[in-house]
Amino acid sequence: MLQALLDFFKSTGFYGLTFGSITMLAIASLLLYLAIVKKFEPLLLVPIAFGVLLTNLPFAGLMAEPIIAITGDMIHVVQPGGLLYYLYQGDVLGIFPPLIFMGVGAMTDFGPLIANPKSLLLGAAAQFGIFITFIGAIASGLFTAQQAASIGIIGGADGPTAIFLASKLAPELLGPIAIAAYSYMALVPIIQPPIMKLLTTKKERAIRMTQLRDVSKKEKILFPIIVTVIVSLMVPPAATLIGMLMLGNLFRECGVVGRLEDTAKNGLINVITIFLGITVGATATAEQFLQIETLAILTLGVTAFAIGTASGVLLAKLMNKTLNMNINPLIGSAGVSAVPMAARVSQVVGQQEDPGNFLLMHAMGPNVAGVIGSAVSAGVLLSLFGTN
Amino acid sequence: MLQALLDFFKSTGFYGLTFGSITMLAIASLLLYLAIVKKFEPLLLVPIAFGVLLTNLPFAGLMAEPIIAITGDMIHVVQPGGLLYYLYQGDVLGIFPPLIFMGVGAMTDFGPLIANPKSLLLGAAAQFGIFITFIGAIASGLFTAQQAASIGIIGGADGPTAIFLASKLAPELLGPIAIAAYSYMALVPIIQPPIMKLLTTKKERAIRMTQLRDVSKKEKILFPIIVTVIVSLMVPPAATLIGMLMLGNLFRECGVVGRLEDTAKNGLINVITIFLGITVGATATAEQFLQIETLAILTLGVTAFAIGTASGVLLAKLMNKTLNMNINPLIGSAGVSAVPMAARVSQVVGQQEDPGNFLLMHAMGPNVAGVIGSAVSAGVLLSLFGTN
Amino acid sequence: MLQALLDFFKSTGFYGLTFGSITMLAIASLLLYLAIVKKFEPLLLVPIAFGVLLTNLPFAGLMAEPIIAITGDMIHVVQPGGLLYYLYQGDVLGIFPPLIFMGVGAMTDFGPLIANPKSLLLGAAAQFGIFITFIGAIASGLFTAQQAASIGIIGGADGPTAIFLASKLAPELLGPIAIAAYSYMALVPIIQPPIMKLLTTKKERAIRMTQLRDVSKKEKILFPIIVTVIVSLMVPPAATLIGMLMLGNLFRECGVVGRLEDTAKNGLINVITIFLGITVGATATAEQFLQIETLAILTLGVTAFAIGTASGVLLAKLMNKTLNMNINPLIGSAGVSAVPMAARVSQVVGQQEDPGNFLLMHAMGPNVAGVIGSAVSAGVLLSLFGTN
Amino acid sequence: MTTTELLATFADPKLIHSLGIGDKLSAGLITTVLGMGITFSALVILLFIITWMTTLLNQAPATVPEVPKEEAVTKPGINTTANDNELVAAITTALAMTLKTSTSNIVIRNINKVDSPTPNWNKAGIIEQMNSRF
Amino acid sequence: MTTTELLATFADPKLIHSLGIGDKLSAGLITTVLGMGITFSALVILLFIITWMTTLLNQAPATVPEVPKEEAVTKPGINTTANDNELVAAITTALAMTLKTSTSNIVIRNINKVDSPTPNWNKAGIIEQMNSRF
Amino acid sequence: MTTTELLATFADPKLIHSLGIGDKLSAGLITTVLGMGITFSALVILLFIITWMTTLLNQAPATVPEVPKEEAVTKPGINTTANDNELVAAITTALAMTLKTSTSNIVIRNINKVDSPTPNWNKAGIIEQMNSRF
Ligand code: NA
Ligand code: NA
Ligand code: NA
Repeated sequence: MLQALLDFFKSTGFYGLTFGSITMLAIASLLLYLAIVKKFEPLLLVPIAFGVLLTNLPFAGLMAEPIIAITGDMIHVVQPGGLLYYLYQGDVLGIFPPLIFMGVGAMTDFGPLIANPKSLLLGAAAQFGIFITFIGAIASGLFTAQQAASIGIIGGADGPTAIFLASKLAPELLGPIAIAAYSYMALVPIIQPPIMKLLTTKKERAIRMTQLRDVSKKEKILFPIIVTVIVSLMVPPAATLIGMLMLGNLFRECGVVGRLEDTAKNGLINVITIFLGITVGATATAEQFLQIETLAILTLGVTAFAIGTASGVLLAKLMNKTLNMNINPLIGSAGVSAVPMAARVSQVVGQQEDPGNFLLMHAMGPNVAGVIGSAVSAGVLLSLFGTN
Repeated sequence: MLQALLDFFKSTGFYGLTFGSITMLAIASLLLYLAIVKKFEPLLLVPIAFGVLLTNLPFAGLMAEPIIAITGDMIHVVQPGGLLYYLYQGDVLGIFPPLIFMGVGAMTDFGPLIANPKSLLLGAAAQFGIFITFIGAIASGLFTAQQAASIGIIGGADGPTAIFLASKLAPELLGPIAIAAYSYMALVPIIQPPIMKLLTTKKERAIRMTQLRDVSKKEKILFPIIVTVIVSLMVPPAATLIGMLMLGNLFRECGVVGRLEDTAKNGLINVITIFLGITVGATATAEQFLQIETLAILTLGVTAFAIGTASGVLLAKLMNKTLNMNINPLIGSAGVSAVPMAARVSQVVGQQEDPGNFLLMHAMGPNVAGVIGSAVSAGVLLSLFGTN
Repeated sequence: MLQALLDFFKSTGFYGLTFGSITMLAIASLLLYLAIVKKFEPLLLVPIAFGVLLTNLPFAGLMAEPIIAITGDMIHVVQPGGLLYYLYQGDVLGIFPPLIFMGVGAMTDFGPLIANPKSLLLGAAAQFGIFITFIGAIASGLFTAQQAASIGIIGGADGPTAIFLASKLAPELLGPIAIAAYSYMALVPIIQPPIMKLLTTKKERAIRMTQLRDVSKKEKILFPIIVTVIVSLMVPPAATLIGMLMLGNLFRECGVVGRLEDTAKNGLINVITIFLGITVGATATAEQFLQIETLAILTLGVTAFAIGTASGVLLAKLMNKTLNMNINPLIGSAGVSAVPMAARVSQVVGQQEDPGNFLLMHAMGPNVAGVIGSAVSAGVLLSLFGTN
Repeated sequence: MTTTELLATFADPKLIHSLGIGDKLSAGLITTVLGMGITFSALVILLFIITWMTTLLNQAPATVPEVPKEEAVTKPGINTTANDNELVAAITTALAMTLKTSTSNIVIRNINKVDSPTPNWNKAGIIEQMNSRF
Repeated sequence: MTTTELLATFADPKLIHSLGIGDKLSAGLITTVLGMGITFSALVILLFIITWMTTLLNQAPATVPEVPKEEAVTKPGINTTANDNELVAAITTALAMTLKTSTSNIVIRNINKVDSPTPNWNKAGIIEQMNSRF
Repeated sequence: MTTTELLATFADPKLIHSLGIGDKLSAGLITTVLGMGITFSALVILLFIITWMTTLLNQAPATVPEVPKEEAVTKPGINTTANDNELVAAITTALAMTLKTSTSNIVIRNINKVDSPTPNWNKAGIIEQMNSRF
């Protein structure tokens, strides 16, 4: 009886607790605090944090791989895997991020971008952070090119793109990369303003832009089709992300499939957000997460955000000077995506100079262009460093 | 550097564009036009058309098969497949069509059929188009029996049934068959009226039918159970389609599982419609679609619709003459299913003769009977030509 | 031709009907009657009953396993399995029950339990039925320890827990166990009152309890996190069920992820309820179900309920006497879970003594504690008798 | 070649091309006869059974259909009482909250339910949610 | 080592460690130039095509955009008639039910539709549900 | 046979039949003791921790619980300002559209928010949608 009790104690999680797993439980609690009390991207941080919690409970086995036996033409499951192992297949097989993008497309109004297509340039410039960070990661000597690319993409400020790329190039870093990406996206209102103010003059920040024209329904319908075809022809590995983003947007704009639009942007995206969040969090086990690499990723990630912000602002200034345009450079920073937070930051920083200046809609152009931009950059990285 | 650029160009989709893929992109645009501007079955044609688009973008690899390695008792994914490859498993494994049928069942009121069970005969007669087209496809010498059966089923005018059968008997023809089925279903208001007028006299078209009796809740609850048991015993391979159709209907009629009814006919069917639509479209690659067989399928498909329409009308006339009934033969054409379009066509053609004649509810009987009828015929074809 | 007709007849289900399959069809009808007319747990009994119906239609093959061929590194599907076979994977791989628990968590208010944590003791006591029944099943000589554990868990009065444990320990008994669990949960208002009255005095049944204090939002947010950590550390195999239950509850209480809460407790749980219901029913084939073991399971199951009820009531009485508390022992019976039926029974039986006595909220404490209790007991059984 | 052999050859995608056009058409005709025959048979049988069912159900319109409905409402008597009592409890609680007094000071003796078309278990929010729990 | 070889080595997780820091940084720079170059090219091409599209579409603001809209409404004439007639049917039925007379005794000659912002097929519940069926 | 051996044999579906009824019942009893023991222990530990938590949380009802709430509202100051300013922007835009004048001609100096029970980020449709984007 005593022996049985002792055996049982050895099977409890208390027996398996390590300093690492306790640290991870503390990190999970911190993330929950940020998500719930500080309201930092709660829709993703709550599931991610809970995933971190669950995966670091010793012996719980939620990410356990199944044990199978192959005899002749039969595949027999000897012992099923853990719940999160199965849900995680949606990440590693690259299924969940594009489906989230479909929902994002169904929520996104590309009107401001169509009204002012030059926003696309700002959306491109902001991806500079991705590549400079890539070089930084390479220079650190800690990472392979695949890992460095996955770290750089944090600068794209787009959760699904980061997860899509990391799951294909460096699944072993998925946890820290996803956590860094979503944390920094939540911190955009803190990271961006100092950089924006440093790089602009008072006068530039007060520039008022001409009101955006109305965009016709027909333009909005043609836009997703054109973007899909052009981007996919230029960068085929970006087709999955861009294609699904644009399919969702077509559902939204075509006006004849309201049922599908509704499902894409509500029921479906919610389910996948839950699954993706928990499983991405569940990759952050103590052994994987408590590494010097994680610290490097966190440092490089915030650098990527900063450089992206700066690049967008600087290109806007350049366009003003060389092309004689009238762009408030504050909307350049919105090109990092982090929709819609970055656009809101442009608005707020602008109004600190001139309370009557409404940059929000102008900033939405580079903001949504940044989503396309980082998907394109992800496609380039995939084609350079992917196995396909 | 130049070499790298050249290498990169070779990896772009532009390099891979062929006459075939450009043609398919044009066809995708045409389908989008029909779906969005002409409003032809947009709920399925929008996803199908977008699937055609995505699958014909060179090197995008959305339908790429995964590469796996088997070592001992481990199955290891070397390279994940494309997004649409995974979603497509729901089609080839026969999972999506029955789930769509569950939603259809939850939407369908079988009351008019229960009130006038003789509609079942008209729903059976209209399946004649399936088998005559089958013989035509065989006679063309282009097709195997399995392929001919899958082509014939287009005449059943039921998308999920056509996809279910084609995915089991002739998956290589799934794309053209699905596109033909949904296009012709959308064209029912153009295909049917001339045939209906040709085969009926002015006097017949003006026949007024006696009002349908009310159907009690109990009859409506027993109906799906009885149909499931009887049809599944008669034609076991039809059990999956009919069973799920009737389960959905039972959810609807039993009145105690409103949550499940709602999910079956909204959230679930929408998600599956998206997945099924894109992936069915994605089977229509240039190599598969731009074949003489596709032209034959399109021709045979419209023939099937025409013969089905005629058979329904003629049986209604025969019933009037031999059984001394008072059936307006215009409701016979509704037996091809294409719910509710075909029933509406009966109504409209009838009112062209006599504006005070309301055939809609009378036509709904054969219309929903046609759904059962074509599922039964599909079951017979499966049992004759399937591997099981 | 005649030969073909004869061949065809041999392929009809009529040819395959046996006494067993007819009996099962009758049982399916009985379950449908109970679900629809008697409104016994219709949300699960309607799908379960329809699953029983479908699986016992000869040759319909809805649960047919796929035939695959393995050649080198390719796995090729020679013939797809039946629809229900694929959906059933969600049961055998242990995916569906925890997801249902997530939805349950999103629906459950643990406030009454936090306000009166001593309810946890009653929730623990009621699990006694599980283990006494386990011994009974062992004593019968008919069952292995794994099967006996799966039968005992019926006394936990929690459908998902029962299905989770049975699918891991004794999948061959899943059908009868699930049917017994849900039937007895529906019969709680008939099973419990006589036992409750037998074990209590008139005076005890009239005890009025002090009103529960309000529980703050912060307590409600911390509760699911604490329960997850503590229970998972104590009994790691319970982590999946408890973790998902508490994640759903955290969605509900944290107030910042309304979208996810809504999806967890509506769209997602409904879809999974349909799939789980049909497939659990589909395991009840004539060969598996019409066995002496099924009769034993039904008898042992009701015993488990009765013992659980009694244990809860007796512990409440004991707490009154030894700890000088003021607990109405009628709320002890609610510890078996069967939320919220058992709590309602406490309320009703209490009001038969004193119509002004409102025990409902007091009984909700042990009621939801019983959910945790049976998940813990299931974890213990998994760790003793599971393969992991 | 017997009909069975013909159909077997016809159904084999690898062998069908060995058949002449005549054989193929014969097989096609047999398929059509079988297919339409079975489709008609199935739906005719359905027609008879449904007609028979509706006749049975509508024979005694005033008595038979009513019984099970009443049964459903009254048989699980404890349940109905439960619902009523819960309703009382819920209303009492609401009143108490409004009046800021303790629940136990109020006793509602009876409530006359006004029939509503929604199902019984849907009436009060809390009861609905409880019922939707499983 | 050519650029191609360098990039190939760089892209191979097993070989990258054989590269010196200088080679790695060169490869990183090439990646950056390629990456930003292609990202900019793609978005610039998009910029031109979208500008060109909007110019085309907005050239003749009064005539071109209107045409297909009208087409969509009027071309499938039978369908529109159908909708109108169904509306008539639905209203007739409702009236009949209210008046407790048979449908065939009432004829509604015409109905003036009041435009509503919802899509056409969404107007009547039954029609909507029918259309959402596939 | 030690307890460990007995339980191991008992837990093996292939070996359990080698046990006598007495051994089986002993193993069953051990299982029960272990099972109920652990179930009770787990819930008792929960009981203590929850009691301890609620004591902690409710010790200083007036000060401690309020702080983080306020913090959440005021700390990310830029964000709050953002929301207010956006609200101003949204209202200005709406007014401008009504008055058919350009937005830049109107300046709203201040808006007194009326507290509403919905979460902050849910107030304006556009802001809600933006927040629900990720
Ligand atoms: Na971006
Ligand atoms: Na049909
Ligand atoms: Na329980």
